[in-house]
Amino acid sequence: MTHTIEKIKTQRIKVSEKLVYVLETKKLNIYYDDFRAISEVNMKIERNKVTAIIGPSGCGKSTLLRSFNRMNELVQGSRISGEVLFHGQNLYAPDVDPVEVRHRIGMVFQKPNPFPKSIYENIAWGARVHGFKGNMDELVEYSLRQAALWEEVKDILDHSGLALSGGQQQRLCIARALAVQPEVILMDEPASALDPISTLHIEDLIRELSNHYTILIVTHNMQQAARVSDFTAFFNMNGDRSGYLVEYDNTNQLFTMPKNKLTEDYITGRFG
Amino acid sequence: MEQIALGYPKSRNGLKRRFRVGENAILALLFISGVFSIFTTIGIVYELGKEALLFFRTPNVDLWSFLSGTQWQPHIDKFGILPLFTSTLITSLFAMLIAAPLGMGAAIYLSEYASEKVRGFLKPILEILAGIPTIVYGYFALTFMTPLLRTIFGRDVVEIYNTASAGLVMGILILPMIASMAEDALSAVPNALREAAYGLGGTKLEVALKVVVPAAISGIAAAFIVGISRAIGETMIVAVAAGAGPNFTFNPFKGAETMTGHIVRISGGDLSYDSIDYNSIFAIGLMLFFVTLTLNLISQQVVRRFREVYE
Amino acid sequence: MDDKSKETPVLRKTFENELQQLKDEILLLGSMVEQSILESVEALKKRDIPAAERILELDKKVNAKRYAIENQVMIVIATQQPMAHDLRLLASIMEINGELERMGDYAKGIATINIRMGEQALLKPLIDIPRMAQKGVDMLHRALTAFINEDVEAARLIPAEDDEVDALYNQVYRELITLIIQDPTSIERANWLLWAAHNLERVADRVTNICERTIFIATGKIKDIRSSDDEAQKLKNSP
Amino acid sequence: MNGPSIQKPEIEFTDNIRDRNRYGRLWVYIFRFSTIIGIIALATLLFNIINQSSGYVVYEAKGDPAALTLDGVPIEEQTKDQLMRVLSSHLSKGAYSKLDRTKPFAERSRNDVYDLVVERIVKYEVVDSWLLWDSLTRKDEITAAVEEEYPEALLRFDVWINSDFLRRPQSSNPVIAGVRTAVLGSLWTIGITILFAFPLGVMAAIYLTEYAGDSWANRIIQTNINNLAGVPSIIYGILGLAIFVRALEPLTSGTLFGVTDPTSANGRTILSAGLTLGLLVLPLIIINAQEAIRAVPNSLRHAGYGLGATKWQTVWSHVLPNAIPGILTGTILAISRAIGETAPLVVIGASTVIYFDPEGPFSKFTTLPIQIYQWTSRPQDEFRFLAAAAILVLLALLLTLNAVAVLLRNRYSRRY
Repeated sequence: MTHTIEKIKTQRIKVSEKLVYVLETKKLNIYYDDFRAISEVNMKIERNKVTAIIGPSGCGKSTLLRSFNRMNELVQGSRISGEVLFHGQNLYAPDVDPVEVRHRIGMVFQKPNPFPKSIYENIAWGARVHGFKGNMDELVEYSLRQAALWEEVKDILDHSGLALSGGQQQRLCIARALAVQPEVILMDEPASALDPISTLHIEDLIRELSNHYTILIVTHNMQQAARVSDFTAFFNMNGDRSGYLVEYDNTNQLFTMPKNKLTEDYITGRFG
Repeated sequence: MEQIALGYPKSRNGLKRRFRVGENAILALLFISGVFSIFTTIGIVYELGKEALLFFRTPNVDLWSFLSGTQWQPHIDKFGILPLFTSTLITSLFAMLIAAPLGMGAAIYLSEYASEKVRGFLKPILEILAGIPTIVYGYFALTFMTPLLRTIFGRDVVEIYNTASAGLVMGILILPMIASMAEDALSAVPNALREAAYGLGGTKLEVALKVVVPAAISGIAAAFIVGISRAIGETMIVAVAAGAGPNFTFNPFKGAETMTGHIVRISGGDLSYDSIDYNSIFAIGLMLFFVTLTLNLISQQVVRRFREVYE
Repeated sequence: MDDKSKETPVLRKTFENELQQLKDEILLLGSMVEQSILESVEALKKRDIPAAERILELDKKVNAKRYAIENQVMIVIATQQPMAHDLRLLASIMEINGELERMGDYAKGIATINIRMGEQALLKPLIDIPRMAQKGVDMLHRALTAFINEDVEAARLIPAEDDEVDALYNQVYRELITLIIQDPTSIERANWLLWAAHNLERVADRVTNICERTIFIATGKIKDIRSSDDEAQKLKNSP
Repeated sequence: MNGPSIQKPEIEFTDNIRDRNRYGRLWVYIFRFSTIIGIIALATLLFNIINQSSGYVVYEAKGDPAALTLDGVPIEEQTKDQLMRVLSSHLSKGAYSKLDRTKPFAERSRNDVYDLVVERIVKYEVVDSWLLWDSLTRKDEITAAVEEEYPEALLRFDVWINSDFLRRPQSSNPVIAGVRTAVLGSLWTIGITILFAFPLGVMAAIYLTEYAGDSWANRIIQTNINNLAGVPSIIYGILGLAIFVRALEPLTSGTLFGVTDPTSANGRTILSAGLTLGLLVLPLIIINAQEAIRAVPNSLRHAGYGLGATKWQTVWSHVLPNAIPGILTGTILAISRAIGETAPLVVIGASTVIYFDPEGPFSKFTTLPIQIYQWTSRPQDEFRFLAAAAILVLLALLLTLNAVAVLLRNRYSRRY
C-alpha cells in the first residue's frame, strides 16, 4: 500500500519548461463499448497556443477533447487504446490519478454550468478541494480578473452564480477553472450556448488567456476556430462513423491554403 | 358540364356559438369531481374542529392544560397531551435516526455510484419495502425488533412494548421513502454540475457531497420533512408495538402510547358518541392534522423553490 | 477613435490588432514608396547612377512588402470573417497596396531612365520635375494619413491638388517640346525627361485613387472624383 | 489590457490526494452499507414472517379422537352424515339445535361439520410450538423433548397457511381459524372503494388537467389534493367515523333502503369502510391519473380539435383511451395502499370477531389487515403464527396487484 502511494507521489506530473509540446496523442483510439468513436489519432499540442478542433457533428471532437483529462471515463463503457502523453507521461498509465490529471488539465463546458452557490464559492470550491493554502480572497479576485469578470461582479460576490447572464456565467466557469491553476484548459464548444456578443467576449478572453495557458477548443463553428486559434485540427468520420484526423496545421495556413481536398470542401461549405 | 355538388353540411346557425347541453353537463360533473377534494378537507377541518370544540368546552378541560399537562387520564379528568406527544416525538426521532442517514446514504449510492444494473435491481426492492402495509411492520416490530432489543439490552431494561422498537421499525418503513425522494432530488441535479466538478479535479465523493448534495438540498430537506410527517402520522406500528396507556416518559425502552396509538386504542372498542373519549380523539386528531399539514406545506414550498433553480 | 473605444468595450481585440498592423504596414509601404520617388528624382537630377541602382533594390523590397500585405489581408479575411466597414477597409487595403506598388514602379521607371541615359547629360537642369515629385509625395503622404485616420474631408480635398501637378507637367511638356523644335537631335534626351515627368504625373493620379478608397471605406460609395473634363484635358496633353 | 494589471497571488496547493482518495473509498462503503440495510430489512422481515408461518406444533386433545371412530371409520374419513351422528351423540340436544339454528346443517358442507367435530368434541389444543427455522434445524431435539414432556400429544409439522386456512372463517380457536371472512371483507371493502374513488378520481383528474385554467381557485384545488395525499390515514378514519358512521348512519347502515341486517346495528358497515378508504385513496388516484393524462402528447388533442371535435369528444375519444393504461396502473397502486390500510378501519370500528361471511355493503366487516392486527395483539404464539400466515396472504394479494400494474405498464408503455 505505502509502496504504491510512494509511487504515485513520485509519478506526480512534473511540469517541464523545456518541452514545447504539452500534450501528445499516440495512436489514440477511443471506444464506446464496441463502437470506435476516434481512430488512430496522432497529434501534438503546442504550449501556450490555442488549438482548435473542428469537424462535422458526430466526428468525435468532444470525445477526443474529453480524453485529454480523462473525463471520458465518466461515461460507462468508454475505453481507449494508445497513449495520451502530458509532458511525456502517459495519462492513462495505471498509476496516474484521474483527479490529479483534471487538476492540471481543466475544462470548460458547452453550457455554462456554475454551481448553485455564490460567485465567490464557485471560484473557491476547486481550490478548496485541492487544499489551497493561501489567501482565498486574493485567489478569487485574481481568477476573476483573469477571466475579465472582476469589474462586473466585484460588488456581488455573494450573489448566486446562476443570477449572472449566460456570457458572464461562462466567464465565471472559466475563472473557476483558472482558480485551480491548470496548465491546460479544454473548452468544449464554450460559446455555442451564448449570444454573438458574449461569444466575442469569450473569444477575446481565450486569446488573452493563451499567453499563460495552453488551450484546446472544440467548436462546431469553424469561423470561431479561425478567429481564435493558432492551430486547427480538422476531423472527419469514416464510413463506420469513427472520427479520424484529416489535417492539422497552422490556422492561417489551413484556412487559406488547406492541403487536403476534404478540408477545403469543409471550410468552403462544400462538404457533401 | 355537370356541376359537382360539394357536400358541405349546412349548420343551422352558421358559425355562431352554439350552446351544447351535453358538453356543459359533463363539464359540471367534472367540476364537481374536481372540487370534491375540497369538501374532504372542509369535512376534516369542520368535523375535527367541531368535536374538538366540544372537547374543550367540557368542564375540567382547557386548552392550556391540554397542551401542557403531563397526564392523560380520562377517568380522573386529566387531559394533558404531553405524554402522547412525547412518545410520538420519541418514535419519530428514532425513525428519523434510522431513516435520515441511511435513506440519504442509499440515495447517494443509488444516484451517484450504482451502475444502471445495480440500480435496476435495488430500486424495486426499495419500492417493495415502501409498499408493504404498515401492520406488517407492526408485526415485525413486535415479533422481531422487540425480542432483538431485549436480547441486546436485557429483559429487565426493555419492556415487551416499547417506543424504541416501534421507532426503529418505523425508520425501516420510512427509509425507502426518504431514499426514493432524495434520489429523485439528486438525479434532478443536472449532469453538467457533476462534469464541472469533475473537470476541476474533484473526487467522486467530493462531487457527490460538496456539489450534488448541496445542489439538491431543498429536495432532500423536503424528503426529510415528509418523512417526519409520515412518522408522526404512522399508526399501526405504534399501535402494535409501542404499548398501550399514556405514559409520560423519555425512556425509549418503556411502553408509551403515541397520539395515533391512543386514537386507535380508544376507538377500537365500541365508542359511544358524545362521550369525552369520543371528543378527545378529535382534539388529538386536529393536532395531528395541523402538525402534518404544516410539515407537508413546508415541504411543498421547499420543493417548489428547488424546482425554480433548475427549470 | 480613443474616445469611442472608451465608451464601448473593445471587442475582438485580435481582429483589431490585425487591422491596425495592416494599416501600419501600409504606412510603412507608403513611406518606402515616398522615399524611392524622391530619391529617384534626386538621383536623376544629380545623374547619380549608383543611387539609381539602389532604387532598383528598394523596389524589390517594395514588391515583397506588397505581396506580404496581400497575403496577410487574405489571412485576415479567411480567419476573421470581416463584414461591412472592416470588409471595405480590407478591400481598400488590398487596392491601395497595389496602387503603392505601382507608384514604386514609377520611381523604378525614373531610376531606369537615369541608368539608360548613361553618359548623356541632362537636356536641361531639372526644376519643375523635382517640384512635381515633391508635390506628388506630399499628396501621397497626406492621402495615406487621411486613409489611416479615415479623414473623409481631407480625402475629398486632396484630388483637387492633382491640377497643380498637371499644370507642372504641362509646363514641362511645353518646355521640352520647345527644346525639341529648336533642336530635333535633342529628341531622345527630351523624351527621357518627358517619361520621368509623365511617371510623376501618374503618381499624383494614383494618389487620387487612394483618396477615393478612403471615401469608400467611410461611405461605401465609389466616386470618381476627377471630372471628365480633367480627363479629356489630360488625354489631349498626354504624349 | 484594460484595467489594472493583474498581480498574481501566491498560489500553493497541499498534496492531499492520498487523504481525499481514502475518504472517497471509506464513504463508498458507508453509502453501500446504507443501501444494503434496506435489503437486509426486507429479507429479515420476510424471513421473520415465513419463520412464524409454519413449524412443529404439539396438540393435545381434550377428547380422544380414537373414541369417535364410527363403524370402524376414523373421523378424518367419515362422511357428513357420520360426522353429524358423532356430533349429535356427543353434544347436548340444546347445543346441537343451537348450531342448527345459526346455520342449518343442510347448508353446511362436510368440511364445516368436520371442523365442528374437532372444535366441539375433540378440542385440540396447542400446547407447544416451534418456529420454522428451529423445526428444520433441531428436528430430533424437538421430537425427543415432545416424547418426554407430552407423551400423549400429537406432534405435527403444520404449515399455517394452507387451503383450510383460506377456506375457514374466523374462529376463536387458533387450530381451526381461517381468513375467509377477512379476505371477503377486504374484497367487499375494496370493491366499494373502487366504485367510489375511481370514477370520481378520474373525473377530477380530467377536470384538473384538461379543463382547469391557471386560476387561483384551481391552484387551491391542486394544492389541496397534494396536501390530502400527505394527511395521515388515521385522520381519514376519524373523518369516516364522524361522517359515514355517525352522520350518514341511515345511509351506511342501510336502514334508508329498508335493509335491516340484524348484525349491523349502526353505521359501522362495509359501506362506511369502503367510502372511508375511498376518501383516503382519492387524492392518490387523482395525482396518478393526472400524470397519465399529462403524458398524452398534445398532438393527439390538436388532431381532435383540428377535426372540429368538441373538448369532451376529444378527451373521450383521444385522450382517455391513451391515458387509460397509466390511469389503471396508478389506480392499482393506490388500491394496494387501501388494501393494506388498517388504522382508519380500526377507528371507524371494524369488528374484530365475525364468524360469518359478509353478505353485502351493509354487513359488519372485518378485513385482512384488521385480522392481522387482532391476531398480533393476542399474547399466544399460535395467534402470532396465524397473523404471519395472514400476512403472507395479504402480501400475496398485494404482489398480484402490483404484478398486474407492472404488466399493464410494460404492455402499454411502448405506445409513444
